[in-house]
Amino acid sequence: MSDLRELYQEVILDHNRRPRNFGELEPPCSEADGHNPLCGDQIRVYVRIVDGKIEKVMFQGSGCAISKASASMMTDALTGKSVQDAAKLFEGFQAMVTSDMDATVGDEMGKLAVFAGVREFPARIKCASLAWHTLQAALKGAHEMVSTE
Amino acid sequence: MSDLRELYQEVILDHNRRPRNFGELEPPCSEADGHNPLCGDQIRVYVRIVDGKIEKVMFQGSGCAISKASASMMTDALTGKSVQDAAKLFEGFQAMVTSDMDATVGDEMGKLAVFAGVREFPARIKCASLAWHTLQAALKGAHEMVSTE
Amino acid sequence: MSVAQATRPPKAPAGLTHAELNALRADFPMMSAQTNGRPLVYLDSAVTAQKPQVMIDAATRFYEREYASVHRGVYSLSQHATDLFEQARAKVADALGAGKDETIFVRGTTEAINLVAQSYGRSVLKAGDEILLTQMEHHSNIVPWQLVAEQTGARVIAAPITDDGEIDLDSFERLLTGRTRIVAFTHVSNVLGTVNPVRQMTRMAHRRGAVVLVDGAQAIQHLNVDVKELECDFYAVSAHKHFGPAGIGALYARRSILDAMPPYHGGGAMIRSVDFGGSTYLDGPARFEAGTPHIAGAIGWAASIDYLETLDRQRIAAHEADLLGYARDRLSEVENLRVLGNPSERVGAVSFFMSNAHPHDVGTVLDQRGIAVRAGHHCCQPLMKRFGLPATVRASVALYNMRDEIDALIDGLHEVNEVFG
Amino acid sequence: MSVAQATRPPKAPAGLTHAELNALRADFPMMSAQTNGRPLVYLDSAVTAQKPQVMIDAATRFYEREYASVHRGVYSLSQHATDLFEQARAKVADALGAGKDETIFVRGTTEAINLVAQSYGRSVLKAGDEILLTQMEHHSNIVPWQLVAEQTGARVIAAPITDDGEIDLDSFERLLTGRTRIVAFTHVSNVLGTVNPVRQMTRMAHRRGAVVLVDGAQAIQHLNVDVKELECDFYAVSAHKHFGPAGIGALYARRSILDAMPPYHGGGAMIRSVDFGGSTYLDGPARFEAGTPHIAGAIGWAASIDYLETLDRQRIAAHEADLLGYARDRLSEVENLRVLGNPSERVGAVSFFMSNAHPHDVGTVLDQRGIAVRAGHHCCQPLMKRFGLPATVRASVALYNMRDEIDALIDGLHEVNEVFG
Ligand SMILES: Cc1ncc(COP(=O)(O)O)c(C=O)c1O
Ligand SMILES: Cc1ncc(COP(=O)(O)O)c(C=O)c1O
Repeated sequence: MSDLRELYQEVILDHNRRPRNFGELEPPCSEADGHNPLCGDQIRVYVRIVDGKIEKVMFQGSGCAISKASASMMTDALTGKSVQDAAKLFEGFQAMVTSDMDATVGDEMGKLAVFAGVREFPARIKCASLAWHTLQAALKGAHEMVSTE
Repeated sequence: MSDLRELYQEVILDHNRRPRNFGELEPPCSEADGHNPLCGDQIRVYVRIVDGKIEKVMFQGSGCAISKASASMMTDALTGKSVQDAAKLFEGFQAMVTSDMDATVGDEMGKLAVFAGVREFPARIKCASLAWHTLQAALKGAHEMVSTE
Repeated sequence: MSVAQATRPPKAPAGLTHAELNALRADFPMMSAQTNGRPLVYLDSAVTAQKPQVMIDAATRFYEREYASVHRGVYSLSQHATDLFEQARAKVADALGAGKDETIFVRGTTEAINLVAQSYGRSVLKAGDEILLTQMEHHSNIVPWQLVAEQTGARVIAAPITDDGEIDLDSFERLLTGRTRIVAFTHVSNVLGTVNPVRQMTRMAHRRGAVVLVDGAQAIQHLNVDVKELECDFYAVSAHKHFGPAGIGALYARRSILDAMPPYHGGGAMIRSVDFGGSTYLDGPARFEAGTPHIAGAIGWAASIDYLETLDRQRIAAHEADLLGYARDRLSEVENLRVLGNPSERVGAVSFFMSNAHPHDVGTVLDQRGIAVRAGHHCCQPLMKRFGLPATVRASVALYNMRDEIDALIDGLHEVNEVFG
Repeated sequence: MSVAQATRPPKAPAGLTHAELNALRADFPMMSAQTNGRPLVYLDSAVTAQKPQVMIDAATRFYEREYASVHRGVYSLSQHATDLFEQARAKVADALGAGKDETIFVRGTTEAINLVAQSYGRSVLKAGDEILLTQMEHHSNIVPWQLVAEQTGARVIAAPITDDGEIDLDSFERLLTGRTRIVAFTHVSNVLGTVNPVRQMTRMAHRRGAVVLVDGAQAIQHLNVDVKELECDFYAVSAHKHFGPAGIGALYARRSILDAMPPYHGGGAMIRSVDFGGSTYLDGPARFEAGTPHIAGAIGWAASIDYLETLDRQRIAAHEADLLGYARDRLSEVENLRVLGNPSERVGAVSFFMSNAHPHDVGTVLDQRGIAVRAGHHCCQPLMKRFGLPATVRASVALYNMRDEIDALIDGLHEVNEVFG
């Protein structure tokens, strides 16, 4: 039960219920589709870059609380960031959710640190990182299909 | 060793070395091919029926001592027999090689009784009966391929 | 095993007593396994069934004391292995009501259907021909047909199902036309538990001259299968859903059709003769069994079948019906929960959806309590689409489950409501 | 197990000591089995290898304590099974020198070759194209090509071998033309034991733009396989010849080729999305692994590989070379006996023929003495034809055999001469 509460923290449940930046972003923008064949999660991420900065990022799709909250919080975290900073945050996020249970989480993760609880649920790591992988694909500019399986 | 001698009786070894009625029978005759895919034994049996009697039966092919001797002794046993008697002998032969080890062998089997030793070698039963199955096919008149596997 | 075959069948077949069920559970080592520090509550037998100890022991004994290949050697050890393997075939054939010369060993249901699609299907289908499926099929009974349709120019069509989760028989019959060459549908839905009226559907298809494949993956665990009574032409099963090993299954193919089918895989053990000028093939099941098979799999499966035969089928069925009915009732207590479909005949599985929590999250909450259920699309995306859902939670029961485990499930679902509000 | 990895490699790798060999034999339960009332002398490892206890135990443990399906569930038990399965893939990949994203689980070598023929072959071959094999191929590396040749109008051609039982490299090179699309040959001959110069042949084929499949069924038991060093495009193996379970094997497919290959079987676990309007497929090995796999098979195979890694490869190889050399020498003492071929590099197997006794009869005489050898065409009818024989006797050795067993074989062959005069 304590484990469960660590996974489903209030802020995650909140973003799940009321996802931010949810919907379609009008062009000009890049987009990519992400998919987790294990559970059927589907996501589309839109991103508009202006002068090397992420001006706006939005998402659409259906998925579990973890994947939806992760997508929502990602959009919050990235808006206004440079593409380089976004890449760094992506690396940090990946490292956090796949690291040892006891590893400390750096301050630079900010609110995203709530996803550290996912480490104890190996089956859910892919849910947490689906949006991030899809964003990476969108940043590459091509309309690609991404799979976490 | 005693088992082995029971399988490879002198008369079997003799027929293996000097098979009787070995070769091709000139038409008119029926023929059929037999095949044991496990060991690659190949046999062709020719039979000429005149007035419901087996006037002549011959065989060709390559195979182990048991299959060769069985074919050779079959040709000896069947020459001059009626088709009905041949069918009965076939049944008797099948029963003998597939029966319990202790079952007694009827007198009607004559010299063929030497094949009773095959009962203790389940892997070799098909060798002993290949020629007989092939003869059955030849008697049905069609040029069919018979397989004991 | 103590649930002995009753000498006099009880008047109204009752379920199992507590003591009988405990004895039966003791035959399955996984029934005393732990997960996440809790006793395992296994409600996922529709994915794969747990194994009786006797099946595990049979495979172990084979590797430790009797191991040799089959259809290869003239020595006694190999002959013995061949005998065990062929006895297993006879047992599987018997369990399906088929002849042993109509029973082909394959990896599982999926390979069985692919074999039919590629061997039978590819040789008969022409451009414009139709393959009729239903909306409730597993991907394994959809994609093989799409692949062969692409290769031949045939078309794949799906008959609709009702809101209750049953086949819409009128539409099914209407979709059967002179163009329909193959009809393939499941005996039991892996998502809804629906038991389809197989014989009726088979007769409709046969009247139109089509050949019928039945996907028996879910049926074999719960029903008395008899392919002759079902009148189908092909029937496909997996041993792992029948309390046997994974990696083996069987395809029943009516002998007259089997004989006319071209080879599937080429290789050892399926040939009569090989020559660079041209090869010839064996008759019967052997033609479709190239290469060294999963020998211990066949032997283990036979041991599971032997085990099942020590049980009283009627009372096991009554026990399973009781469990499923109980689950259905208790699920209706849970808030925010909707059960999918309401078929008049149902075995094994029940799927549901919660309006406040994604199936994946429900699965995780339950897993923390030691409860294993499946959450996802269950390899039935078209069926999910039909019901307008991305995924569902499915609980499935087998003969070793008990009411206490349903209670544990319900408690877990109440917790879902607590967490997700 | 006591034959530990040597910390310093011995200067000239010697075989095993008596004590080491006995300890090693104790790891394989079948080494103390009986047959026909005699201790089993198993000289048929080229058909299938016997199993170390650790491999049997790994499979048993999985069924008893960890059983769940893979790539299906979000619950911990299923996740754990998936981890075990994918770790096994990594281990198998490693044993082949391949990447895990280039390693497809199949039933065995036969299925691997059929998969390549049907997926890769069928998509690239056109009428007039040629598939080049050799005269020493196993039926499993002939018939799949004949089947796809029939389907596409391509032609199958075989490169000749010499009287010594080696590939005739000049002819092989000459037969490689602009029409050659696929070249498939065995790494090690299952009849002659010949080790083919794989890299040299692969380079010749690549120079002509052909793609190369190597049948590794016999090699994996005796040699250090490294597909990158061999430079081949496909490599096929069976676990059961590698001291693992029957019913599983692997296909290495170079990643760039694998990505371009169309699906093989359709079904669960290989799809990205399924819709009656059209389906899409996963990338990588998953695309070729439809349906529930032989999970315990993969896990057991990984345990065999772990076991093999505890042994000193060099000394095992020296031990095997000693056995084969000893067998070769002692066979020359036996009257009426002729050994087939005389390849400069040989592992595992030696085939012979007796002028006075059919191989089948030799097999029976030996079997009565507890000696298991293979008698027949060894699924190599074209090779038999090349040597003008209907069948041969083959003795094959693996790491657990000992000189005493070769002596037993020779005694048995003397008895054949007694019986058949
Ligand atoms: C209805 C149905 N068909 C086919 C399959 C595929 O079976 P397998 O994965 O054993 O090949 C399944 C199992 O998931 C199923 O439930
Ligand atoms: C050289 C060779 N290729 C292919 C095979 C076929 O292997 P499997 O029967 O495991 O598919 C064998 C084994 O008999 C073999 O020796």
